[in-house]
Amino acid sequence: MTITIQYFARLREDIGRDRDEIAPTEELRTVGDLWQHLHGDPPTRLMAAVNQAHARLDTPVRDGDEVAFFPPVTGG
Amino acid sequence: MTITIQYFARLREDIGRDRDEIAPTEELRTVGDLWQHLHGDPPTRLMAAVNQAHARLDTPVRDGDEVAFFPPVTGG
Amino acid sequence: MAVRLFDHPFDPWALVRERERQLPLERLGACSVFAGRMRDFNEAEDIRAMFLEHYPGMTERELERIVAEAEARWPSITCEVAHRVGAVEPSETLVLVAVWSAHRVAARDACAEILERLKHEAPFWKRERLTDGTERWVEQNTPGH
Amino acid sequence: MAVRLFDHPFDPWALVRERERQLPLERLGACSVFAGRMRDFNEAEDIRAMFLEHYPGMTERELERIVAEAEARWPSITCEVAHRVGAVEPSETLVLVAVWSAHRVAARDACAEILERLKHEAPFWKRERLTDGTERWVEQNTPGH
Repeated sequence: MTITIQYFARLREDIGRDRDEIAPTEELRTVGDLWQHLHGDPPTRLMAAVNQAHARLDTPVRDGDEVAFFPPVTGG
Repeated sequence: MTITIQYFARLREDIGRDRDEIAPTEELRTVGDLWQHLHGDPPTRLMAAVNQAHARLDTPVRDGDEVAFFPPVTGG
Repeated sequence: MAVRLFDHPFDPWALVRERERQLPLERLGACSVFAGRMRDFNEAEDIRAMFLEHYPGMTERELERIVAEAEARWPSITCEVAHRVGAVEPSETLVLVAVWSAHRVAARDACAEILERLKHEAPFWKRERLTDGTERWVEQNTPGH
Repeated sequence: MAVRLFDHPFDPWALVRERERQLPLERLGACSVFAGRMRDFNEAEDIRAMFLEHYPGMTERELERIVAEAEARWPSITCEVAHRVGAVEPSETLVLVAVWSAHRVAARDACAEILERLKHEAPFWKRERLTDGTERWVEQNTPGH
Protein backbone atom coordinates (compact mmCIF):
# COMPACT_ATOMS: atom_id res chain seq x y z
CA MET A 1 0.00 0.00 0.00
CA THR A 2 0.92 3.66 -0.09
CA ILE A 3 0.11 6.97 1.52
CA THR A 4 -1.74 9.29 -0.85
CA ILE A 5 -1.15 13.02 -0.52
CA GLN A 6 -3.52 15.59 -2.04
CA TYR A 7 -2.96 19.32 -2.57
CA PHE A 8 -5.66 21.97 -2.86
CA ALA A 9 -6.11 25.52 -4.11
CA ARG A 10 -3.03 27.77 -4.33
CA LEU A 11 -0.85 25.04 -2.89
CA ARG A 12 -1.80 22.69 -5.73
CA GLU A 13 -0.91 25.40 -8.25
CA ASP A 14 2.40 26.21 -6.56
CA ILE A 15 3.42 22.55 -6.41
CA GLY A 16 2.24 21.95 -9.96
CA ARG A 17 0.32 18.72 -9.32
CA ASP A 18 -2.73 17.66 -7.31
CA ARG A 19 -1.34 14.58 -5.58
CA ASP A 20 1.64 12.46 -4.66
CA GLU A 21 1.90 8.86 -3.59
CA ILE A 22 4.60 7.74 -1.26
CA ALA A 23 5.62 4.37 0.14
CA PRO A 24 5.69 4.50 3.94
CA THR A 25 9.09 4.11 5.62
CA GLU A 26 10.32 4.09 9.19
CA GLU A 27 11.37 7.74 8.92
CA LEU A 28 8.00 9.04 7.69
CA ARG A 29 6.07 8.98 10.94
CA THR A 30 4.10 12.23 10.89
CA VAL A 31 2.31 14.63 8.57
CA GLY A 32 5.27 16.98 8.97
CA ASP A 33 7.72 14.24 7.98
CA LEU A 34 5.82 13.75 4.71
CA TRP A 35 5.91 17.46 3.84
CA GLN A 36 9.59 17.78 4.77
CA HIS A 37 10.50 14.74 2.68
CA LEU A 38 8.64 16.00 -0.40
CA HIS A 39 8.97 19.79 -0.19
CA GLY A 40 11.42 20.84 2.54
CA ASP A 41 10.50 23.28 5.29
CA PRO A 42 6.73 23.84 5.58
CA PRO A 43 5.32 27.31 4.83
CA THR A 44 3.60 29.26 7.59
CA ARG A 45 -0.14 28.69 7.85
CA LEU A 46 0.06 25.29 6.13
CA MET A 47 -3.08 23.28 6.95
CA ALA A 48 -3.34 19.50 6.79
CA ALA A 49 -5.83 16.65 7.07
CA VAL A 50 -5.48 12.92 7.63
CA ASN A 51 -8.32 10.74 6.39
CA GLN A 52 -10.46 13.84 5.83
CA ALA A 53 -10.12 15.18 9.38
CA HIS A 54 -8.03 18.21 10.40
CA ALA A 55 -4.52 17.26 11.45
CA ARG A 56 -1.33 18.92 12.64
CA LEU A 57 2.27 18.48 11.51
CA ASP A 58 2.87 16.13 14.44
CA THR A 59 -0.16 13.95 13.67
CA PRO A 60 1.04 10.37 13.00
CA VAL A 61 0.51 8.77 9.57
CA ARG A 62 0.45 5.15 8.59
CA ASP A 63 0.13 2.97 5.53
CA GLY A 64 -3.08 3.56 3.60
CA ASP A 65 -3.78 7.02 5.00
CA GLU A 66 -5.25 9.80 2.87
CA VAL A 67 -3.27 12.93 3.67
CA ALA A 68 -4.06 16.43 2.37
CA PHE A 69 -2.23 19.76 2.48
CA PHE A 70 -3.92 23.09 1.83
CA PRO A 71 -3.79 26.83 2.53
CA PRO A 72 -6.12 28.55 5.04
CA VAL A 73 -9.73 27.85 4.12
CA THR A 74 -11.89 30.68 2.76
CA GLY A 75 -15.46 29.36 2.50
CA GLY A 76 -18.71 30.88 3.71
CA MET B 1 -58.86 71.43 25.27
CA THR B 2 -58.03 68.45 27.42
CA ILE B 3 -55.34 65.88 28.06
CA THR B 4 -56.37 62.40 26.90
CA ILE B 5 -55.06 59.43 28.84
CA GLN B 6 -55.10 55.89 27.40
CA TYR B 7 -54.59 52.59 29.18
CA PHE B 8 -53.40 49.35 27.63
CA ALA B 9 -53.36 45.61 28.35
CA ARG B 10 -53.61 44.47 31.98
CA LEU B 11 -53.63 48.08 33.18
CA ARG B 12 -56.74 48.81 31.12
CA GLU B 13 -58.47 45.76 32.61
CA ASP B 14 -57.44 46.64 36.18
CA ILE B 15 -58.67 50.22 35.82
CA GLY B 16 -61.83 49.09 34.07
CA ARG B 17 -61.78 51.60 31.20
CA ASP B 18 -59.52 52.35 28.25
CA ARG B 19 -59.21 56.12 28.62
CA ASP B 20 -59.70 59.21 30.73
CA GLU B 21 -59.87 62.86 29.79
CA ILE B 22 -58.75 65.52 32.17
CA ALA B 23 -58.71 69.30 32.07
CA PRO B 24 -55.19 70.62 32.66
CA THR B 25 -54.59 72.56 35.87
CA GLU B 26 -51.59 74.28 37.45
CA GLU B 27 -50.97 71.25 39.68
CA LEU B 28 -50.91 68.66 36.87
CA ARG B 29 -47.46 69.35 35.46
CA THR B 30 -46.06 65.88 34.78
CA VAL B 31 -47.02 62.38 33.71
CA GLY B 32 -46.64 61.32 37.34
CA ASP B 33 -48.98 64.10 38.52
CA LEU B 34 -51.69 62.77 36.19
CA TRP B 35 -51.40 59.23 37.49
CA GLN B 36 -51.31 60.36 41.13
CA HIS B 37 -54.37 62.55 40.64
CA LEU B 38 -56.39 59.75 39.00
CA HIS B 39 -55.12 56.58 40.68
CA GLY B 40 -52.88 57.38 43.66
CA ASP B 41 -49.37 55.99 44.02
CA PRO B 42 -48.03 54.48 40.78
CA PRO B 43 -47.33 50.73 40.62
CA THR B 44 -43.78 49.51 40.06
CA ARG B 45 -42.81 48.99 36.44
CA LEU B 46 -45.47 51.42 35.19
CA MET B 47 -44.59 52.56 31.65
CA ALA B 48 -45.83 55.77 30.03
CA ALA B 49 -45.82 57.63 26.72
CA VAL B 50 -46.54 61.24 25.77
CA ASN B 51 -47.66 61.86 22.20
CA GLN B 52 -46.71 58.27 21.28
CA ALA B 53 -43.11 58.50 22.50
CA HIS B 54 -41.76 56.84 25.65
CA ALA B 55 -41.92 59.11 28.70
CA ARG B 56 -41.08 59.01 32.40
CA LEU B 57 -43.14 60.04 35.41
CA ASP B 58 -41.30 63.38 35.48
CA THR B 59 -41.95 64.12 31.79
CA PRO B 60 -43.95 67.39 31.54
CA VAL B 61 -47.44 67.37 30.05
CA ARG B 62 -49.46 70.17 28.57
CA ASP B 63 -52.86 70.87 27.14
CA GLY B 64 -53.69 68.70 24.12
CA ASP B 65 -51.17 65.97 24.91
CA GLU B 66 -51.95 62.29 24.28
CA VAL B 67 -50.72 60.42 27.35
CA ALA B 68 -50.65 56.63 27.73
CA PHE B 69 -49.98 54.26 30.63
CA PHE B 70 -49.16 50.60 30.19
CA PRO B 71 -47.40 47.60 31.78
CA PRO B 72 -44.00 46.33 30.54
CA VAL B 73 -44.20 45.53 26.83
CA THR B 74 -44.08 41.88 25.68
CA GLY B 75 -43.87 41.88 21.88
CA GLY B 76 -41.52 40.00 19.59
CA MET C 1 -36.28 50.91 6.04
CA ALA C 2 -39.54 48.97 5.94
CA VAL C 3 -41.78 48.33 8.94
CA ARG C 4 -45.03 46.38 8.60
CA LEU C 5 -47.83 45.23 10.88
CA PHE C 6 -49.99 42.24 9.91
CA ASP C 7 -53.38 41.35 11.39
CA HIS C 8 -53.29 38.01 9.54
CA PRO C 9 -50.69 35.23 9.09
CA PHE C 10 -47.70 36.15 6.92
CA ASP C 11 -44.86 34.15 5.37
CA PRO C 12 -41.57 35.61 6.63
CA TRP C 13 -39.49 34.02 3.84
CA ALA C 14 -41.78 35.41 1.15
CA LEU C 15 -41.34 38.88 2.70
CA VAL C 16 -37.55 38.51 2.73
CA ARG C 17 -37.45 37.27 -0.85
CA GLU C 18 -39.80 40.01 -2.03
CA ARG C 19 -37.59 42.64 -0.41
CA GLU C 20 -34.43 41.15 -1.91
CA ARG C 21 -35.83 41.60 -5.41
CA GLN C 22 -35.41 45.35 -4.82
CA LEU C 23 -31.94 45.16 -3.23
CA PRO C 24 -28.45 45.23 -4.79
CA LEU C 25 -27.45 41.82 -3.43
CA GLU C 26 -24.13 41.99 -5.27
CA ARG C 27 -23.14 44.68 -2.76
CA LEU C 28 -24.88 43.12 0.28
CA GLY C 29 -22.81 40.05 1.06
CA ALA C 30 -24.54 39.30 4.37
CA CYS C 31 -28.16 38.80 5.39
CA SER C 32 -29.09 38.00 8.98
CA VAL C 33 -32.71 37.10 9.76
CA PHE C 34 -34.64 36.32 12.91
CA ALA C 35 -38.16 34.85 12.78
CA GLY C 36 -40.06 34.44 16.07
CA ARG C 37 -43.01 32.05 16.20
CA MET C 38 -45.81 31.53 18.66
CA ARG C 39 -45.03 28.46 20.78
CA ASP C 40 -47.71 26.18 22.22
CA PHE C 41 -46.02 26.32 25.64
CA ASN C 42 -44.66 29.01 27.96
CA GLU C 43 -43.24 28.51 31.45
CA ALA C 44 -44.41 24.88 31.50
CA GLU C 45 -48.03 25.71 30.59
CA ASP C 46 -49.83 24.65 27.42
CA ILE C 47 -50.97 27.61 25.32
CA ARG C 48 -53.83 27.33 22.87
CA ALA C 49 -53.89 30.84 21.38
CA MET C 50 -52.66 34.37 21.86
CA PHE C 51 -53.93 37.91 21.38
CA LEU C 52 -51.36 40.61 20.59
CA GLU C 53 -52.61 43.99 21.74
CA HIS C 54 -50.69 47.06 20.58
CA TYR C 55 -50.83 50.86 20.61
CA PRO C 56 -51.72 51.89 17.05
CA GLY C 57 -49.65 54.86 15.96
CA MET C 58 -47.02 54.53 18.68
CA THR C 59 -46.21 50.99 17.52
CA GLU C 60 -45.25 52.11 14.02
CA ARG C 61 -43.33 55.11 15.38
CA GLU C 62 -41.37 52.97 17.82
CA LEU C 63 -40.46 50.35 15.21
CA GLU C 64 -39.35 53.07 12.79
CA ARG C 65 -37.31 54.77 15.52
CA ILE C 66 -35.61 51.50 16.51
CA VAL C 67 -34.71 50.75 12.89
CA ALA C 68 -33.55 54.34 12.25
CA GLU C 69 -31.28 54.22 15.29
CA ALA C 70 -29.78 50.91 14.11
CA GLU C 71 -29.21 52.40 10.65
CA ALA C 72 -27.42 55.33 12.29
CA ARG C 73 -25.22 53.01 14.34
CA TRP C 74 -24.43 50.61 11.42
CA PRO C 75 -24.64 52.95 8.39
CA SER C 76 -24.28 50.24 5.74
CA ILE C 77 -27.36 48.21 6.73
CA THR C 78 -30.79 47.77 5.11
CA CYS C 79 -33.64 46.50 7.31
CA GLU C 80 -37.05 44.86 7.12
CA VAL C 81 -39.20 44.46 10.24
CA ALA C 82 -42.65 42.86 10.42
CA HIS C 83 -44.87 42.07 13.42
CA ARG C 84 -48.23 40.41 13.95
CA VAL C 85 -51.08 42.00 15.88
CA GLY C 86 -54.44 40.56 16.98
CA ALA C 87 -55.33 36.87 17.29
CA VAL C 88 -52.45 34.43 16.70
CA GLU C 89 -52.32 30.62 16.64
CA PRO C 90 -49.33 28.41 17.59
CA SER C 91 -46.55 28.14 14.96
CA GLU C 92 -47.58 31.40 13.26
CA THR C 93 -44.88 34.04 12.87
CA LEU C 94 -45.01 36.85 15.44
CA VAL C 95 -41.97 38.86 14.40
CA LEU C 96 -39.49 39.07 11.54
CA VAL C 97 -36.26 41.09 11.61
CA ALA C 98 -34.06 40.96 8.49
CA VAL C 99 -30.85 42.96 8.07
CA TRP C 100 -28.65 43.14 4.98
CA SER C 101 -25.12 44.51 5.00
CA ALA C 102 -21.84 44.26 3.10
CA HIS C 103 -20.31 42.38 6.05
CA ARG C 104 -21.63 39.72 8.38
CA VAL C 105 -20.79 41.29 11.74
CA ALA C 106 -22.89 44.41 11.12
CA ALA C 107 -25.82 42.33 9.80
CA ARG C 108 -25.71 39.98 12.78
CA ASP C 109 -25.24 42.62 15.47
CA ALA C 110 -27.90 44.94 14.04
CA CYS C 111 -30.41 42.08 13.73
CA ALA C 112 -29.90 41.10 17.38
CA GLU C 113 -30.04 44.72 18.58
CA ILE C 114 -33.27 45.52 16.68
CA LEU C 115 -34.97 42.39 18.06
CA GLU C 116 -33.96 43.12 21.67
CA ARG C 117 -35.03 46.75 21.46
CA LEU C 118 -38.33 45.76 19.84
CA LYS C 119 -39.00 43.30 22.66
CA HIS C 120 -38.36 45.90 25.36
CA GLU C 121 -39.56 49.14 23.76
CA ALA C 122 -42.26 48.56 21.12
CA PRO C 123 -45.79 48.75 22.61
CA PHE C 124 -47.07 45.19 22.15
CA TRP C 125 -48.67 43.07 24.88
CA LYS C 126 -49.31 39.31 24.71
CA ARG C 127 -52.40 37.77 26.25
CA GLU C 128 -52.27 33.97 26.32
CA ARG C 129 -55.23 31.58 26.38
CA LEU C 130 -54.28 28.30 28.06
CA THR C 131 -55.68 24.93 27.10
CA ASP C 132 -57.84 24.94 30.25
CA GLY C 133 -59.60 28.05 28.95
CA THR C 134 -58.08 30.56 31.37
CA GLU C 135 -56.33 33.66 30.03
CA ARG C 136 -53.33 35.59 31.30
CA TRP C 137 -51.15 38.53 30.30
CA VAL C 138 -47.49 37.78 29.72
CA GLU C 139 -45.83 39.84 32.44
CA GLN C 140 -42.39 40.54 31.01
CA ASN C 141 -40.02 39.58 28.20
CA THR C 142 -36.85 37.78 29.21
CA PRO C 143 -33.53 39.55 28.61
CA GLY C 144 -31.86 38.15 25.50
CA HIS C 145 -28.51 39.88 25.29
CA MET D 1 -29.18 17.93 10.90
CA ALA D 2 -29.05 18.60 7.19
CA VAL D 3 -25.95 19.58 5.22
CA ARG D 4 -26.08 20.18 1.49
CA LEU D 5 -23.66 21.20 -1.25
CA PHE D 6 -24.96 22.82 -4.45
CA ASP D 7 -23.06 23.13 -7.71
CA HIS D 8 -25.79 25.41 -9.09
CA PRO D 9 -27.65 28.48 -7.75
CA PHE D 10 -30.09 27.78 -4.92
CA ASP D 11 -32.79 29.85 -3.22
CA PRO D 12 -31.97 30.01 0.51
CA TRP D 13 -35.50 31.03 1.51
CA ALA D 14 -37.03 28.12 -0.39
CA LEU D 15 -34.65 25.77 1.46
CA VAL D 16 -35.63 27.26 4.82
CA ARG D 17 -39.34 27.07 4.03
CA GLU D 18 -39.05 23.52 2.75
CA ARG D 19 -37.27 22.45 5.94
CA GLU D 20 -39.86 24.18 8.11
CA ARG D 21 -42.64 22.07 6.60
CA GLN D 22 -41.05 19.11 8.43
CA LEU D 23 -40.46 20.90 11.75
CA PRO D 24 -42.72 21.32 14.81
CA LEU D 25 -42.70 25.13 14.65
CA GLU D 26 -45.16 25.31 17.58
CA ARG D 27 -42.24 24.16 19.75
CA LEU D 28 -39.51 26.12 17.93
CA GLY D 29 -40.19 29.74 18.82
CA ALA D 30 -36.96 31.08 17.33
CA CYS D 31 -35.31 30.81 13.92
CA SER D 32 -32.01 32.53 13.18
CA VAL D 33 -30.72 32.53 9.61
CA PHE D 34 -27.59 33.79 7.91
CA ALA D 35 -27.32 33.96 4.11
CA GLY D 36 -23.97 34.93 2.58
CA ARG D 37 -23.87 36.19 -0.99
CA MET D 38 -21.08 36.72 -3.47
CA ARG D 39 -20.25 40.42 -3.63
CA ASP D 40 -18.96 42.13 -6.76
CA PHE D 41 -16.17 43.77 -4.74
CA ASN D 42 -13.55 42.65 -2.22
CA GLU D 43 -10.83 44.80 -0.70
CA ALA D 44 -11.59 47.65 -3.10
CA GLU D 45 -11.33 45.49 -6.23
CA ASP D 46 -14.14 44.72 -8.66
CA ILE D 47 -14.91 41.01 -8.87
CA ARG D 48 -16.58 39.49 -11.89
CA ALA D 49 -16.86 35.84 -10.85
CA MET D 50 -15.64 33.28 -8.36
CA PHE D 51 -14.73 29.62 -8.29
CA LEU D 52 -15.24 27.72 -5.04
CA GLU D 53 -12.87 24.80 -4.81
CA HIS D 54 -13.50 22.25 -2.06
CA TYR D 55 -12.29 18.88 -0.78
CA PRO D 56 -15.06 16.39 -1.66
CA GLY D 57 -15.66 14.02 1.22
CA MET D 58 -13.89 16.09 3.84
CA THR D 59 -16.21 19.05 3.16
CA GLU D 60 -19.33 17.07 4.05
CA ARG D 61 -17.64 15.50 7.08
CA GLU D 62 -16.49 18.87 8.38
CA LEU D 63 -19.89 20.50 7.95
CA GLU D 64 -21.57 17.56 9.70
CA ARG D 65 -19.01 17.67 12.51
CA ILE D 66 -19.48 21.43 13.00
CA VAL D 67 -23.26 21.05 13.14
CA ALA D 68 -23.05 18.00 15.44
CA GLU D 69 -20.82 19.91 17.85
CA ALA D 70 -23.25 22.85 17.88
CA GLU D 71 -26.13 20.45 18.56
CA ALA D 72 -24.15 18.99 21.47
CA ARG D 73 -23.49 22.46 22.89
CA TRP D 74 -27.08 23.73 22.40
CA PRO D 75 -29.13 20.51 22.70
CA SER D 76 -32.47 22.05 21.72
CA ILE D 77 -31.45 23.25 18.25
CA THR D 78 -32.26 22.01 14.73
CA CYS D 79 -29.94 23.07 11.91
CA GLU D 80 -29.79 23.42 8.13
CA VAL D 81 -26.52 24.25 6.36
CA ALA D 82 -26.03 24.69 2.62
CA HIS D 83 -22.97 25.80 0.64
CA ARG D 84 -22.20 26.44 -3.02
CA VAL D 85 -19.26 24.88 -4.82
CA GLY D 86 -17.88 25.52 -8.32
CA ALA D 87 -18.48 28.61 -10.46
CA VAL D 88 -20.45 31.43 -8.78
CA GLU D 89 -21.67 34.81 -10.05
CA PRO D 90 -22.17 38.00 -7.99
CA SER D 91 -25.36 38.12 -5.84
CA GLU D 92 -25.68 34.31 -5.79
CA THR D 93 -25.89 32.68 -2.38
CA LEU D 94 -22.64 31.11 -1.17
CA VAL D 95 -23.72 29.87 2.23
CA LEU D 96 -26.88 29.38 4.27
CA VAL D 97 -26.97 28.62 8.00
CA ALA D 98 -30.41 28.25 9.61
CA VAL D 99 -30.95 27.31 13.26
CA TRP D 100 -34.28 26.68 15.00
CA SER D 101 -34.69 26.56 18.77
CA ALA D 102 -37.28 27.06 21.48
CA HIS D 103 -35.50 30.25 22.57
CA ARG D 104 -33.83 33.05 20.67
CA VAL D 105 -30.45 33.16 22.39
CA ALA D 106 -29.59 29.54 21.51
CA ALA D 107 -30.74 30.02 17.89
CA ARG D 108 -28.73 33.22 17.49
CA ASP D 109 -25.55 32.00 19.20
CA ALA D 110 -25.55 28.63 17.42
CA CYS D 111 -26.12 30.29 14.01
CA ALA D 112 -23.16 32.62 14.57
CA GLU D 113 -20.94 29.84 15.89
CA ILE D 114 -21.68 27.48 12.99
CA LEU D 115 -20.94 30.21 10.44
CA GLU D 116 -17.63 31.18 12.08
CA ARG D 117 -16.46 27.60 12.38
CA LEU D 118 -17.48 26.88 8.78
CA LYS D 119 -15.45 29.87 7.61
CA HIS D 120 -12.33 28.76 9.47
CA GLU D 121 -12.57 24.96 9.34
CA ALA D 122 -14.54 23.69 6.32
CA PRO D 123 -12.26 23.01 3.32
CA PHE D 124 -13.45 25.58 0.78
CA TRP D 125 -11.18 27.95 -1.16
CA LYS D 126 -12.32 30.99 -3.12
CA ARG D 127 -10.65 31.98 -6.36
CA GLU D 128 -11.74 35.38 -7.63
CA ARG D 129 -11.70 36.61 -11.22
CA LEU D 130 -11.36 40.40 -11.35
CA THR D 131 -12.94 42.59 -14.00
CA ASP D 132 -9.50 43.07 -15.61
CA GLY D 133 -9.35 39.31 -16.24
CA THR D 134 -6.73 38.45 -13.62
CA GLU D 135 -7.45 35.77 -11.06
CA ARG D 136 -6.41 35.42 -7.41
CA TRP D 137 -6.96 33.15 -4.46
CA VAL D 138 -8.60 34.73 -1.42
CA GLU D 139 -5.87 34.39 1.20
CA GLN D 140 -7.80 34.30 4.46
CA ASN D 141 -11.24 34.85 5.95
CA THR D 142 -11.62 37.77 8.34
CA PRO D 143 -12.44 37.00 11.98
CA GLY D 144 -16.13 37.60 12.68
CA HIS D 145 -16.56 37.02 16.39
